[in-house]
Amino acid sequence: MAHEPVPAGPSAQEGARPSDPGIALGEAEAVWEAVSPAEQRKQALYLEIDGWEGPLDLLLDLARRQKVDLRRISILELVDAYLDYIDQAGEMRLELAADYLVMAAWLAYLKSALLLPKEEQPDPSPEELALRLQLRLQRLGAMREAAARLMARDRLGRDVFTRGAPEGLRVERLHRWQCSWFDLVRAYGEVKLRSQPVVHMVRERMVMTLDSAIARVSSMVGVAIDWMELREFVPPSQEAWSHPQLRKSALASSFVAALELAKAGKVEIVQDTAFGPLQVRALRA
Amino acid sequence: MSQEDELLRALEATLFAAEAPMSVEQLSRHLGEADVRAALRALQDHYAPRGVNLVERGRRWHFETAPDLAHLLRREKEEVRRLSRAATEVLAIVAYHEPVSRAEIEAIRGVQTAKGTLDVLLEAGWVRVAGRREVPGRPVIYATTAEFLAHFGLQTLKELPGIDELRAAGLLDPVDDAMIEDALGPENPPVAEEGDRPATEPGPNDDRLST
Amino acid sequence: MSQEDELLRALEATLFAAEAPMSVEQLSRHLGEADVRAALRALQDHYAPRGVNLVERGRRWHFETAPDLAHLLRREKEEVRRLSRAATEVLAIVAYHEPVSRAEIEAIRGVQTAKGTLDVLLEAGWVRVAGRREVPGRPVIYATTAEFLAHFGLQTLKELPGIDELRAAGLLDPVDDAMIEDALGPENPPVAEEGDRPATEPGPNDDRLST
Repeated sequence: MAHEPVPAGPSAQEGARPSDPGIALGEAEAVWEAVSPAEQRKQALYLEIDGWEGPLDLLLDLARRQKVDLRRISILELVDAYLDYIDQAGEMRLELAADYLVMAAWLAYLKSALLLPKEEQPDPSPEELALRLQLRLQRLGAMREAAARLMARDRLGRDVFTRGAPEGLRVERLHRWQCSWFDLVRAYGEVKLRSQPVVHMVRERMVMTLDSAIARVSSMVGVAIDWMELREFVPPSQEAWSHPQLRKSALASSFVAALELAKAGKVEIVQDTAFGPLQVRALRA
Repeated sequence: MSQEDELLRALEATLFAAEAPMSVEQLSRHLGEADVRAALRALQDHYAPRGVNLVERGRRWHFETAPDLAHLLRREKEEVRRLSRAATEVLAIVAYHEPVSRAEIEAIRGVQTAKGTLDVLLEAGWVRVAGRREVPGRPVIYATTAEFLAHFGLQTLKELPGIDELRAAGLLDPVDDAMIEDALGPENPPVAEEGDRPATEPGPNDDRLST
Repeated sequence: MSQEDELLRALEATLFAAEAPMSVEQLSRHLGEADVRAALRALQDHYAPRGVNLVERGRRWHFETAPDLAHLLRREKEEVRRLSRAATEVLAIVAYHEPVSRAEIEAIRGVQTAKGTLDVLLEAGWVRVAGRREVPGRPVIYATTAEFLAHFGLQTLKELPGIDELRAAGLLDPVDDAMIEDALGPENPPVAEEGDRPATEPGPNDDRLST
């Protein structure tokens, strides 16, 4: 991991200055919140265990670079130290504790794997795990460092400023309204229509009632000797009866009348083909 | 860079970032008790021919857009917009009944008319305030304008179709039996009188259904 | 005054008055379709040594105070809201790896990223949703915004500190187990079944631990 100090711009804040250029995490911490370096050290997990004295992340960093032999680290003490840390971390960032847990767990796992005889080593191999952890830490370290450098840049609203009182550019929208003559006139028609008192009138329709149809059909069937086609019951098309609407009504009523009479056992109805002429005659006892 | 230049830069940045005009005293205090008067003048000279000027107003200094470029701050953009249905109705009522008050428009429309609707017509230049009616409350009355006539290609308001013509054009037809019979269709031989009836526009009726 | 000078003045006034950074297209439209590119460069050169600079951020231009004058201008009262450590990490990951999904962010961080962390960055206007990745599950992917570039004084993402070195070192490559196996090399021949195993990152397991 490259541990070049964060290039503190001429305007970098006191908080943004790396407190400990040796530790990537420390750098990221520095911009985290306005905490003094001393407070930060208190927050970091500082290990005093057999084989290692210093912050956990530094241990990891060194282990990664094989500057320290993990086999010499006491896992038991590491875990104890971690638990102590969590205990007193009461009001500290849970997030930070979680990160340490990840690191400690990895260290412990790595070490236990390394301690196993070669043939009993789990799959993936400890070497692979170590490499993975190393890559991961490298990537994360790079991002933490990048974040620190990003935060230390000359930032708008902190180090550089835009104009305090810009006049502002206004685009005034002018509407050119459109409406056609037809729309105008139709709108008036609609208003008029809406505001007219509404009168509902049921118009007298030209119909032949069922009663008159029954009377007419039964009397006509009574005098007929042979089959009569349904249409023959409709009154002849002259004068009032010439109106097509009335003729339609008469035909329909005659049909219903024929059905009523058939139901009463007074007539019989025959239809030879579908949609063919309907024939009616009186039912002779 | 010389020290004067540095003061100039500091002044420039301070005035640029300031949210309100600043007095000489404020500037001086802000810049470590420097004597800013000469620098202010120098800065003012530098900006004089530019698009932004440094100006002193009531003993306070600030940057502002050069007066001859003020038009850049406000740009006009024209948009063609169709009159809303409500506005069209109000316009029609003003045209047929002018001069009318808002209360009268509402009475004719049968619905309340939003203030904005009349404003749109006033903005469009088609309706004007034609004084007040001399009744209690002295309501404002509205009438159409010459622009209205021009837009709709009318010489006078008398050219607007009368109620009878509207009815003849089917614009006042309620949905009626004749329509239904028409719709019932072709098996029905056309009745003699039907041919005489002017073609009814299905349009308006459709609209009525949709309102 | 020459026409170019006039365009320069107009540009200067427009950019001074603008409340937000403006793109070349916006400026051109505002100034009657003028070609503003050359004028922008000229203006930038003119302002380079001054207390106020013209800068380009994510293809948008604005004036801001010179960075070396920050000590004069820093306002104690309204400090830039501090980001949590998690948020700064996530922001850096999005910027250096964009576009990235949340799962990818978590794979790099090794811990679960609280929903709120991304929300803070979205709310700050520094990160935006940049669509979905066309892989199973169609995860949402995130990228930075023009405001991000403006805030951190970057013309483009290429100016992110150290990005070239990080890329050269392979630290910005997608997380990939094959790489690890490559690195482990011939001394450690990959176990047969390992090749068939879907790439499991140590990350997700850690996540479970850390929650």
